[in-house]
Order: sequence, then C-alpha cells, then structure tokens
Amino acid sequence: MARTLSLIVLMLVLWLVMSGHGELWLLALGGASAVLVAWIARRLDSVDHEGHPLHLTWRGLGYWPWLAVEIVKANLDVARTILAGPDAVTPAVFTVKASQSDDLGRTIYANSITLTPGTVTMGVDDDGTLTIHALNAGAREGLETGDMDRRVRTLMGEA
Amino acid sequence: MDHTTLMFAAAAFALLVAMVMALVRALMGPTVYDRILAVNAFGTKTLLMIAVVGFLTERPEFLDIALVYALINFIGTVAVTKFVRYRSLGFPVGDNAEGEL
Amino acid sequence: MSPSTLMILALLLPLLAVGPIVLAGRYPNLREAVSLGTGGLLIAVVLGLLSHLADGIVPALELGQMLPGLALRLELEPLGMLFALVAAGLWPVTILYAIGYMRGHHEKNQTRFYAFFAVAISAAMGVALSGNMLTLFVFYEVLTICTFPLVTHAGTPEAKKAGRTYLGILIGTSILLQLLAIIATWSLAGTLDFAPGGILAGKVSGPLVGVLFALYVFGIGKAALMPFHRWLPAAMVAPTPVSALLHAVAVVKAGVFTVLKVTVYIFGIDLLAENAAADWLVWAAGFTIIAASVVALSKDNLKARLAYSTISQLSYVLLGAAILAPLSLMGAAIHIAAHALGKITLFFAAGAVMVASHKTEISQMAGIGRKMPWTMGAFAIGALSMIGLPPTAGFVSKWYVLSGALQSQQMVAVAVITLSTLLNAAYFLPILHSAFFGRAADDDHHHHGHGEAPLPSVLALCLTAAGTIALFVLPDQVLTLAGALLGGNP
Amino acid sequence: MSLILDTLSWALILGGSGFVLIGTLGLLRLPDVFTRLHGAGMTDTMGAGLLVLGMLLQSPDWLVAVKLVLIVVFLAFTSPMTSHALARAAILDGIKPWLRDSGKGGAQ
Amino acid sequence: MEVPGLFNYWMAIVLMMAGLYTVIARGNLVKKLIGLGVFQISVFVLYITMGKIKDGTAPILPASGSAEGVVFSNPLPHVLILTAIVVGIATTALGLALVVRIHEAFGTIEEDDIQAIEESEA
Amino acid sequence: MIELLDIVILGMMVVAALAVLWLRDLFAVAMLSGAYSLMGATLYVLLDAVDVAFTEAAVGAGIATVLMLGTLTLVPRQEKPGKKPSLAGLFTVAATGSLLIWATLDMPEYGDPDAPIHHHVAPRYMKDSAAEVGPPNVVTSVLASYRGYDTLGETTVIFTAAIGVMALLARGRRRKP
Amino acid sequence: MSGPLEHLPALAVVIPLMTAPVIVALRRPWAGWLLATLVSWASLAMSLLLLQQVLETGPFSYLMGGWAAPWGIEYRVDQLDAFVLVIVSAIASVVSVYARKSVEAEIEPDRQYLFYAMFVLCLCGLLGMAITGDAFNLFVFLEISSLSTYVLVGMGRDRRALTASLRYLILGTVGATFYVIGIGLAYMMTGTLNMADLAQRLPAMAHTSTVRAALAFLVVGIGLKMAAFPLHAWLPNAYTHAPSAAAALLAGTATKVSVYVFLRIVLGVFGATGLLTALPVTQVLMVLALAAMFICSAVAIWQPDLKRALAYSSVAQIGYILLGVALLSETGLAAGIVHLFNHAVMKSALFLALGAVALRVGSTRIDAMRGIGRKMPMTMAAVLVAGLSLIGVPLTVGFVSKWTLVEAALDDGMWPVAVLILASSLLAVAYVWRIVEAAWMAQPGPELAHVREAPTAMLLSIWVLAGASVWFGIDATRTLGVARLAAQTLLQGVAP
Amino acid sequence: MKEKPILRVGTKFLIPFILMFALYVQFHGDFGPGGGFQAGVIFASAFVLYAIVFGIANARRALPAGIRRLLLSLGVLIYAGTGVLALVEGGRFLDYSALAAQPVLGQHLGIFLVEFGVGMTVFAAMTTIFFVFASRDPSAREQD
Repeated sequence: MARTLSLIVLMLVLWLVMSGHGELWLLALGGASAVLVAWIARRLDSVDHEGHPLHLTWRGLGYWPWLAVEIVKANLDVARTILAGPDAVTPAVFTVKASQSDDLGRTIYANSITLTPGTVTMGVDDDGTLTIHALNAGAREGLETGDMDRRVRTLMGEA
Repeated sequence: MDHTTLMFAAAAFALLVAMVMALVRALMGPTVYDRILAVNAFGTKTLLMIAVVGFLTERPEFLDIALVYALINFIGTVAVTKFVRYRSLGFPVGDNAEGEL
Repeated sequence: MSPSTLMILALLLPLLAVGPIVLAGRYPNLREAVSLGTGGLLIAVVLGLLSHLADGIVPALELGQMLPGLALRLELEPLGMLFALVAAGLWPVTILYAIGYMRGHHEKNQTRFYAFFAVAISAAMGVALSGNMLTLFVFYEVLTICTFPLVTHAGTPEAKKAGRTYLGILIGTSILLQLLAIIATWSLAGTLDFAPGGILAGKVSGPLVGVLFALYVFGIGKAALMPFHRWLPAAMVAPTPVSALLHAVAVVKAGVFTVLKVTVYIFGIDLLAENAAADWLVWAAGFTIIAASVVALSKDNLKARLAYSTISQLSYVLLGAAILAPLSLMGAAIHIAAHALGKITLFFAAGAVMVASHKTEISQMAGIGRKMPWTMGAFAIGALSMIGLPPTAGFVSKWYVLSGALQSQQMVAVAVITLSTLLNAAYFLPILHSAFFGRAADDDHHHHGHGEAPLPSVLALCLTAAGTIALFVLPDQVLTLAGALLGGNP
Repeated sequence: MSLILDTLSWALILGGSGFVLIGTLGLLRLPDVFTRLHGAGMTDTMGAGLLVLGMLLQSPDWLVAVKLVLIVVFLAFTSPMTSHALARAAILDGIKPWLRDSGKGGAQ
Repeated sequence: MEVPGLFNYWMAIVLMMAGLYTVIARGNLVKKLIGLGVFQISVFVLYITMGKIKDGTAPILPASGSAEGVVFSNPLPHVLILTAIVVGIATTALGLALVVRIHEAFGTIEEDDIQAIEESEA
Repeated sequence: MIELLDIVILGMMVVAALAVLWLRDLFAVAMLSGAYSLMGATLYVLLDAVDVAFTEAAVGAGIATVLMLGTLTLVPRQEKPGKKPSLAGLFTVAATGSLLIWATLDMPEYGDPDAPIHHHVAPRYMKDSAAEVGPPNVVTSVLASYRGYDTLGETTVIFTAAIGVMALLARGRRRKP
Repeated sequence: MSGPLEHLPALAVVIPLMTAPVIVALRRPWAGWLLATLVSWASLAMSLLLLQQVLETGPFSYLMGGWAAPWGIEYRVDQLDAFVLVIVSAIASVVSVYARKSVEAEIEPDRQYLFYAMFVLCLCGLLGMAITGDAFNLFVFLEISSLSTYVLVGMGRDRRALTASLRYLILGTVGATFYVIGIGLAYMMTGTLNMADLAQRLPAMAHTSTVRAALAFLVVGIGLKMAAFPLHAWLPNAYTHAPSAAAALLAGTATKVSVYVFLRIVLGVFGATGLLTALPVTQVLMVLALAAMFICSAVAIWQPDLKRALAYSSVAQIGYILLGVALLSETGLAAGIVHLFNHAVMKSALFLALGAVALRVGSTRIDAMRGIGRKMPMTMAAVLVAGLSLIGVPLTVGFVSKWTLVEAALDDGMWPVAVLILASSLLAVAYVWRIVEAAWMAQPGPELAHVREAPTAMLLSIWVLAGASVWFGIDATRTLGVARLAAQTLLQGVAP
Repeated sequence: MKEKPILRVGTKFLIPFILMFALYVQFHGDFGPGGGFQAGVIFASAFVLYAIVFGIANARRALPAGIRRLLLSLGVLIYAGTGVLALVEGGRFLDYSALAAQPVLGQHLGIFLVEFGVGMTVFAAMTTIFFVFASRDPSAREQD
C-alpha cells in the first residue's frame, strides 16, 4: 500500500513538472490520472519491490554520481579506442560473479556495467553469473576488482 | 545568426552526419543485429535532433515529441530482439478460453 | 360496357385466366375449360369493341406514364381491331385443337403450355390495342419472351438450340434496331403516339427516313424479312399448337401488323413516298418471297415447308406496305387475316397427320388423304388460300395487293407476285396430289390402320378452313376495317 | 553570467556532438556487432548527456528543462536494457563475438 | 542556404513513386503493404510541405506573450494528415491481418505463387 | 540550417525508400520502413507540423513497425528472389511521376507566404480560434472542433480496423473438446 | 423543417455510426442482426424524408458543429445526394433482412456480430460519402466504407476471398491515396476543402498545371474505387468470394456511391473550370465506357461462376453509367443517375438470389445449377426477372436506363454510340440466357435431390428487389424525374 | 520469468511512467502537440511492452478482451454521444458551444470529451490489434 501511495505521489509530481499548468481542473485530472496509473500498475504487478524500488531512494544518492563519473571515464577510454581504429580493439568475453541476492540488485549491477561503455552484459544466469563482452580486454581487470559490485550491494543495503 | 543559434546548428550538423552514418550501417548490415543496432542508434540521434531543432527554431517546448521517440525507440528495439530471437511476439497464449472475439 | 373497360378487359382476361389454369393444373378438363371459356369471353369483348368502333368511337386510354412524358397508352383503330379479331378468334380454336393434339401426343408440362399461351394472347391483345409505339414495343417484347417457353416446350437440346435462335433473332433485332428506331423517333418527333398521316412528317427528310424505316422493318424481326427469318423454321421443333400461335394467331402477325402500323401511323405513306424510303423494301420483300418459296420447295418436312411458306407469305404484307398504294395496304391488312386463317388450317392439318400417323415428311404422306379425308380436305383449302386461288381468303388479299401494285406501276412487285403464285402452287399442289391420289408405301406397316386425328383437333381445323372460305364469301367486315385504315375510303 | 553560460553550453554541445560522432564512427568502423554496441552506447550516454546538458543551460523555462532531464534519464535507463537485449539475442542466435586472438567470428 | 522553390515537392514525388513502384512491381505481399506505407507517408510530406510558411513556426499560440508578428504555418494540412495517418495505420493493420490469413491458407505470400494456386483451382 | 536538414533528411528518405524497394530481407525492410517514418516525423518537425510528427513517430515508427514484426513472426522473412522489374509498373510510375512534376510547375514555391492556402480558410483558424474555441494549440482546435466531424470519422476508422482485424484474425472462444 | 427533423442529415449518418459500437459491445448475433436491420430501415426512412424535403425546398445544408461552411464541415443535400442516400439505404434495408439466414450459414457464430458491425459501418461510410459537402470528409467516410468492405469481403468462406480482399485493399488504398493527392493539389491552389467553395474558386486557377493534374488524379483515384474499366481488376474476385449478403450490399451500393463521388467531384467541383471540355476528359471517358460495356460483358459470358459473371457485368454496367456522364447532357446524366438506382436494384436482387442458391446448393457455378429452376422456382424466377432487367427488356428498370441513355446519345446525334449501347445489351442476353437455360431447361441431377426453396425471409428480400425492378420499370416517372432534377442541379455548375 | 531479469525489472519500473506520460499527453493536447490519438497509442504501447516482456497470456489477463471491446465501443460512443448531446441541447451536431452556458466553456468541455473518446478507442484498438497478431499461432502456417 505504501508503494502504491508513493507511486501515486510520484506520478503526481511527474504530472506537475511536465504540465506546468496550475489550474484546478488540470490538477484534478492529474490526480485522477495518477490514481488510474497506480491502479493499472497494480494490475500489471508492477508495483512491487522490483518495479517500484522505493527503498533505494536515499542510498541511490550516493551511487548514481559515482556511476556518472565512471561512465565519463569509460567514455573517454572508448572514444580513444574508436579513434585509434579497428586495429586497436581487443574484444573479450568473460564472466563475473554478481554477489547481489536478488534480481533487482543484479539488474542494477548488470545495467551499470552496460551503461559504462566498453562493457556490455550479454547474459545473466540464475546464480548471478554475468557474461560480459568488453571492447578492450583491459576492462576485465577493472570489473574483477569488484568495486562496482560492492557499491551496488551497498545500494541494495546488503553490505 | 547569433552564436547560440550557431551552436545548435553545429550540434544539428553533427547529428545529421551521425544519422547518415547510422543509416549507412543499417543498409550495410551485415547481420540483422547490426541493422537493429543501427536503427536504434538512428532513433537516438533523431530524438536528439528533435530537441536541437526545437532550440534552433526557438520553440523548444515541443520536447514531448522527443520523449515519444525515445519511448518508441525502446519498445521497438525490445520487440525486434524478441522477434528475431523467438520468432514470436507473445505466443504461446496460455490457457485463455475467452479468446478475442 | 365502356370502350375503355373493354380494352382493359381484353388485356386482362387472358392474364386472369393464367391463375385458374395453373391452379387447375391437376385437372386437365377443368384447365382446358378455363382456357376455352376465357377465349369465348375474349371474343365477346373484342366484338364489343368492334361494335363501338363501328359506331365511330375511337376508344383511347392512358395506362399511366412509364417515362416522364411518355405514357403507356391504348387506342383502338381499325388495323388493330383486325389483328385483335384474328388473335382473339383463333385462340379458342387453337385451344380446341390443342386439347386433341397435346393429349394425343402425350406432351409434358401441358399446364405451362396453356398458361403461357394465355399470356401470349394477352400480349397480342396489347400489341393490337397499343396507342403508341412504346406500348407496342413493350407488348411486342412480352410476346417474344412469353412464347419462349412454348418454343422450347420439349426441352430437348434441339429445342434449346431453337430457343436460342428464336430469342437471339427476335430480341436481338428488336433491341438493336427497333428500339433504336423508336428512340430516334422519340428524339426527333417528341411523341410516339400513333397518328394518321404519321408523326415524323415534317420532322425528318432525306435518306434518314429510309434508314429509320429500314431500322423499323428489320428491327421487327417477327415479320421475318430475310435475313432475319431463321427463327421461324427453327421454332418448328415446338408442338403444333405453338406453331399455330407463331404462324397464325399472334407472333408473326404481330410482326407484320407492327410494320403496317409503323408505315401508316409513324411515317405516313406520303412521307415515305416523298423520300422514296420504301423502294428498297419492294426489292427486299420480293427477294424474300421468292427465295423463301424456293427453299420451301426443297423441303420434304411438311412443317418446314409450311414455315418457309409463312416467311414468303409475310413478305406479301411487307410488299403491300412497301408499294405505298392505298389498295395494296388494304390488301396487306386483309392478308394478315387471310394468311392467319389459311396457315393455321395447314398447321392444324400437319399436326393432325403427325398425331394420327406419326408422319412428318411429305414423301411419307402418299395416300393419306384417303385415311384422313377431313384433315386433308381442310389442308387443301388452306393450300388454295396460300396460292391465292378462289374461293379462299388468300385470293382477296392478293388481289388487292396486286391491284395496288399495278395502280402505282410497281412492276417489280407485280412480277414477284406472279412468280410466287406459281411457286406456291408448285410446292402445295404436289402434296395434295400425292395425299389424295398417291399410294401408301408398302413398308408402312407400322402405322397403318390409323384414321383421323382426335375429334377436337379435326373440329378445329375444319372451323378454320371454313373461316378461310367465309372470308372470301363475306369479306365486307374485313374490307371495311382495312379500308378504315386509310381514312375510310378504300 | 550569460557569457559563462553560453561558453559552457558551447563546450558541452561541442563535446556532446563530438561523442555522438565518435560513437557513430564506432558503429561504422568496429568489426562486429558486439563491438559496435559499445560505440552506440556511447552516443546514448555521453553524447546525449552532454548535448542535453548544453541545452539545459539554454532552456528558457523550467518546463523545457524538466523534459530535457526526463529525456536523458529515460535514455540512461533504457539504453543498457536495449544493449543487453541485443547482445543477448545475438549471442543466443549463435553469432560468435569477433576476437583478436581467435580471428574468428564477427561479421559473417 | 536556399532550398530551390520546389525541391521539397520533387523529393516527395520521388518518394511517392518509389513507394508506388514497390506496390506495383513487388510480388511479396508484405512488401507491397510496406510500399503502400511509403507511398502514403510521402503524400503526407507533400501536404505538410504545402502548409509550411517560410520563417513560420508551429501553429501553437505561445502560452505567454502576444502572437503579434509571429508567423504561424498553416494548421489545416496538419489536421488533414493526422487523420490520414490514422487511416494509413488502419489500412496497414487490416492488410497485414489479411496477409497472415493468406499465408495460413496458401502457404505463401508471393503473389505469383498464389496466382498459380488459384488458377490451378479454377 | 533548417534547409540543409530538410534536404539531407529528404535525401535519406529517398535512400531508405529505395532500400525498401531493393532489399529482400523483409525484416530489414520493416526496420527501414520504421526508420523511414522516423525521418518523416523529423521532417514534419522541421516543417512546423509538431502534432503530425508526434503521431507519425508513435504510429508509423512504433505501432506500424511492431505490427510488421508481428506479421513477420507468422510469415516467411525472405522475399522470393527472381522477380523481374515490371515494365508496366515502371511506365505507370513514370507517367504518374511526370504528371506530378508537371503539376508542381505552377505551384506556389516552398514556404511562399502568398500561396492561396494561407489566405483563404486557414487565417481564421489562426486569428479567431483562441477566442472561439480556446486551446492555444490551433491544430487541436481545428481537429476537435472546426473539423471535429472528420475526427469522429477518424475514430470510426480505427474502430473499424480493430474489429476488422478481430474479424479476420482473432480466435473465438475455445470450446471444450 | 424544424425540430428534430432539422438534424436529419447528421442523424442519417451518425445513427448507423453509433450502432456499430453498440453491436460490438452486445456481441450477440441476433442483437447485431436486429440492430443492423432496424438501423438500415431507419436510414431508409430518414433518406426518404430528406429526399422529400429536398424535392420540396431545393438543396439545403447542415453545418457540422455549427461552423460556417468553408471553416467547418458542411453537409450539403441536393437531389443527387438524397437520391443516392435512398439507393444505399434501401438496398441495405433489404439486404439486412436477408442477411440473417445467410450469415448464419456462412460465418462462424463467434464472428457474426462483427459481420453486422461491419455491415452497419459500411452503410455509415457510404451514406457519409453521399451526403458530405467537404472533399476531405468524403475521404474519411470513403475509408470507413472501404475498410469495412475489405473485411466483409475477407470474411468469405473460400480462401480466395482473402486474396480478393487484399487486392481490393491495395488497389483501393492506392485509389484513395490518389484521391488525397488530387484533393491536396486542388486545395493547394484554392485554400479550401469545401466542395461548393472549391467549385467557386477553381475556375480562376483552371489554367494551372496543378489544377489539371489534380483533376487527373481525382479521376484515376475515383476510377479505381468505382472499378471503372480498366481499373476494375479488384472487383470480380471481391464480389465472387464475399459472403452472399456482403456481395449483394456491395454490388448494389459500393461502386454506385463511388460513381456518385465521381459526379460530385468531376462535374460538381471541376465542372465550372471548363476543363472537362478543354481536356479530352469526356472523350476518353466515353471510349473507356464503351470498352467496358463490350469487353466486360463478353468476359462475363465465359465465366463458369455466376457470381463472377455478374461481377463482370457490374463493371460493364458502370460503363453505361459513365457513358451517360460522358455525354454531358441533362438526359445523359439523368440516364446515368437513374441507372445508379436501377442497376443497384437488379444487381442486388441477382446477388441475393445467387446467395440463396449458394446456401442451398453450396456453389454458384453454372454446372452445379442445372435444373435448379425446378427446385427453387421462386428464387430462380427472381433471377429471371432481374436478368431480363439486365438485358433491358421493357417493363423492367433496365429498359428505362437503356431508353434514356440511347435517347441522350441520339439527342446529341451520336448514332454510332446509340447503336453500340444497344449492341452491348445483346451480350447481356447471352450471359443471362446461360443462367436461364441452366436453371430452367435441364433436369435437376441427383446431387440436387435434397435442395429446397430458399428460406422465406430471403425470398422476401429477393422478391422485394425483383419486384422493385419491375415496379420502377413500369412507372419510371418518379426515379427518372428525380434523376433529371439531380442532373439539372449538377449541370448548373458545369461550364459549357 | 526468471530468464531475463534485466528487461523484467526495467519494464516494471517504466510502465507507470509511460502510462502517466500518455495521460499527460491526453490532457495537454490543448497546449502543445498531442491529444487523444497520440495518448491512446502511447498508453497502448505500455501494454505492448508488457506483452512483449511478460508474454501475451499475462497481458491478456491484465487486460481482458471484454474490457478492450468495451473501451473500443465506448470511445466511439462518447465521441458521437457528445455530438448528440450538443444536438439535444439545441445546437448542431458536435456544436460544443451548446454544451455550456458560455460557448468557450462548452467548446472546452466538448473537446475534452471527444479527445477522451478518441484516446479510449485508439488505446483499445491498438492493444486489440497487437494482441490479436501476437496471439496467432505461428505453427498454423502449414495448414491448408
């Protein structure tokens, strides 16, 4: 129920920032829409800890900026590789272990890996093994340090 | 042309070049996945282009369109990958005695 | 009863008979009684009309507009009266004959036969009473279509083929040529009402008149002018009463009647004469007369010979019209009646021979006159009428046509009539000779012992033979009517 | 203030354009679909991000700004999903990644 | 940079003809429908080009400030094309449904194969 | 700049259209037709037709492509090779095309503010719709009010298409064997 | 007229439109049938009222949404509109009565309600096309009717119905798109979409190549929709394989309304430009019409399937109508317009009757129908009557059309054309007589042993139309009178 | 379900936003690009996404055929009904000015209603079309 309520509030906020119109009529519509969306989302089983990860809000504040910096670094790296030409690439496929306990955590981890250029998660196994394709073999070491894995676990509140 | 316009013009030009290059990849293939990737990248560039054009024409309030592009691009790509992988968009349908009619 | 009511009755009576005929289908006697009774009533109605006409009344009646400005209209005039008399008079006779023939021949679908026959008579009445060309055309087409099931009565492939020819020529010519001519007339004259002296006078001139006239004459396929005569011999597959209907009662008569109507009331003989629009018809009709006679001469099948004879005889009427002389027109009108009576006798006789002896070929008929004296006697009278010898009706009509031709110096026509008379004699007299004086072939053991045909048939053919003679003896009524066609002074 | 903003947006937009171009170049030049994915991903993240940031600085009112942010967030969110889905589909379809040492796989 | 006065129209025509040719000349039914889509979209381009006024802007009145002196492009073609797009997708959907059924019924979606099957039946 | 964009996008559209014609992999063709709509939509934005662009993106690039894919799951993905170019088709296309090109010769030029269509019916929409109808988006005013009846028809069309697809393709209630 | 009747023009279209969703929501076949029937009859009543009103007061208009004409969408009702409305709704009314049995037999139960929804939508589209005064609104309703038609055709039992439907869809869409191009070009030069307004503004632009090309595109586009020869390729299969009720509805109405559109656009809108005479429009039209009459009639003779033969005959009959139009005279136009009605009546009667045969025999191939006249006498008698009408025998509507058409040709002194018109009707004799011979002049084979007469409701519908084709053939003053008025109104705007 | 957590989690997260965006587009057609039609498509696209990721069976359970059919009909009826309402109130068909005391208010209300109807029908139509296609059995292709 708390998730539903928070979803309604979130939707209403979204409405307000997109709309920019303060008339009562539109606000009422926004409220009704938010409720409708919440209802449909529940019907679609979308309002659970995966679909509406309310609990990650605060800890995320620390994770996302870190990730952004990582992304910038990786981008520069990849840009250099591309400019150097096809000969410079040394693709590699390898696996890393995701130590998060549930799918949400693994998803965040896998997506973070993909989001940083140079590495793409190609598969997630049931036991949390991620198959990674990397543009440069060097990316492997970076991941195997487990820095990101740890941070995601922190985000999930597991460590 | 004042310099802000010029700035957006430069961005638009870059995006245009990028779009052409993406289109070339889409035409060249060689695998299906190359095409999907290219069309997806093309879509991303298009949505950026819409945003830039909004600023270029000094009517930037139509960014809703760009959002729709992003959305459609995403759904399209998901549908495509699902399709090439499973050759189906949803079948089997499960035991639904009701049918559509 | 008022003339209008009588005209409506004349149209409706046969139609009204259809219902009872169909309902009485299971009881042949009742069915035929209905037909005969209606026939009697119809004769009474037509005679009633005749008396009105004699009183100088010209009954006319508008049935309602079909197209804007163009009504379905009935109007009685002498020529129509003549045709109505012929058709109405011969209907019960034909029914009488058919009672004997159809039962004797064990024909199937007799109810259908009687029903459509009645419809055909109604259509013939319509043709006779039409007050304008549109109405006439309507009934003309109805007549074509309702006789189709009669022609194909047998349902054999041969009958089907004949039906196709029948319909193809009659519908084809009427739609392609006649309808075109009618619409052109409407377009040019702005009316289609029959009027003495013609409605086209002053509206058209020059070769267009000739073209239009040709469209009419060829378009009226029922007049069987060559080359549109093929349907008539083809239709010989039908039962004999149907042949009677075609050749005598309604169909071909409707054709030549229409030609006369068109000549007199649409064009007017003056217009035709001025533009020399009918000269070609003298040649065409003359050719048809001679050619059909020659073909008839070559036919061994009796009905086929009679059919070609009809083609030839019809062209007399056309010739009479084409000469454009009042006398020959009168002759043409009389010939409608004369030929009707004569030809129906001949067909009745041929059918009677077929029913009684199952013979269809002339060469088989040697000596038959002795077995069927009444039948062959009547046949002889009919044949004389065809040749144009007294004391038969054929003589009267031929005489008038010939006089007209002489009067207007149409020597071609004179020559044709003379030659054709010889040819007619050449193809009829041998039949009579062998029938009465020939010896039956020996191998004819299969059918020997037959006598006359069933009584109703014999009765019918004797009646018509008598009529042929009566028309010669007492032609006044007919002459009056035919004379009235031209304004009252023959 | 305006000058600083403008200079900053210039820098951001040029940078974004640069990344977009480089990423697309990668899409063209890299040897197989998996490596190209990295190039495309670059456009989605850095390219789009910088460009939007540049525009953000120029946006006339906060409505536009909000939508720009929404765009970039949406892209950041969906881009890895599509990349992953694509890569996964390709690998399951039997396409072997091009590897330098084996010299096999890649574009067929 | 000047666009020649009729350039847009000409390009739209070229596009239309490419689409139309796909419809006429291609035997594959899906291809035909896609060609039809291309054809229609090109017609839309023609219409939209029609409504454009140079230096004009989208026909949406600004939320604040006056519209004085602002040139707006013609909204009517836009309205028409909105309708036409919907019609286009409706047609495409129906066409594809038919193609699916045809494939199930004939086992092929190539026009000449289907024709051969139909002729062998008739 | 806008003009350059216009030209290049139209050029790309031509390339995509020809590729649609050329390629035999229907899957690629479907993708390209999606990209084609996307380009079209971009062009509409350049030509100030934002509503149309919005719709084209959602429909042409989105739903149409997904439906195309849905069809391709059910039918073969390759076009049969060996179809000869159609002379009749070429002729038709050439004739139609030349007619259209000829038609353009008397047209008002691109963006000409003096063209008749900007002076007859449309000005009233721009001038009075705010007072008469209300919405700042004139396209909405025209769509929903001035020509609201067209839109009712449009809704009916989509309704027809939906039940049409149902009638042709949907399976009925499953009955117990 | 005031009060609720004032809104008749809108209601005549909107009521069918609103019925369709109700049918879909209810989902019951019988409810669908009932509603479809009721609504068809209601439209007929409304159309008749409209016709009466237009005859009394002359053309009038109805402004949708209350917006004045060139800005909003206008419904403009003149004699021609009202006449076409009556034709469409009358045929639909009769077919709807017939449909119940036929649909039960041909469409699986789950889908029947969709059939009725489509039926009503098709009706709505056709009515909307006939009544609207806005060129683009016409396109929208054209698509409603087209889409529903594609589905109706595609619901046929034979698998060839699917290909027929798709072919129709492709050609129909190309046609509609051509129409849109044409309207766009005309719009470009005038700035308006209202037909009356267009007609007023086009003459000033008539010299431009754009307007001329617009005319060409409109002619070709509408030509495709109305299956004008040689653009008729979609029609024969579509009519042959569509479900019986749908085939009858389409044969009677779909191409007729397209012809109406042709008249409305080419004469009504472009008439005043003088382009019809400046360009060889009428000449080309005449040649094509004559070609259609002969070629398609001849093709019809050789068809083994009667539905197909009749479909080709329909193309030929469209030729008659166009010929009347090409004469560009009042009588010619009146002939064309009255033939819209006449052909609708007789062709629908024929398709309905063949539907009954299909129901009982399972085929409409001529060799399957030997001797059927004895088994289904009433049905086949109706075929005979309607067939005679097709030939143009007097006392049938076909005669009226033919008469007027030939009269028009002769009034213009076109003797050869008149001869050709009549000659082509002889071809009709051939294909009609094939049916008559097969049905009536053969003994039924053993495979017809169990065949019975058609159900009463079907017979009733068939005979209503067959009867109408005689009734209006005997008294054509009303139909022809209206047609003449419509032609006059239409010609008022046509420049000499 | 276990198979692809990335798409699953992402989709779940995204769907409310897509739906909300669609409703925003629906109700802000007056002010910017958008309106009932676009909103309907976007709203439908959320369900399409759901169907693709979670399987058509789940999607159909969440949005049963009956509801879709009802919405499909209701949308058209709302639109046409608005027109009829105007007619009852004394205006012409679809004359929204008759809907309220002030014409502009009436227009506003009318446009809102018809856009709502359009959105509803389009949403139902798009999902129906997609679901019907996706529910088709690909193996049915060999049957004759």
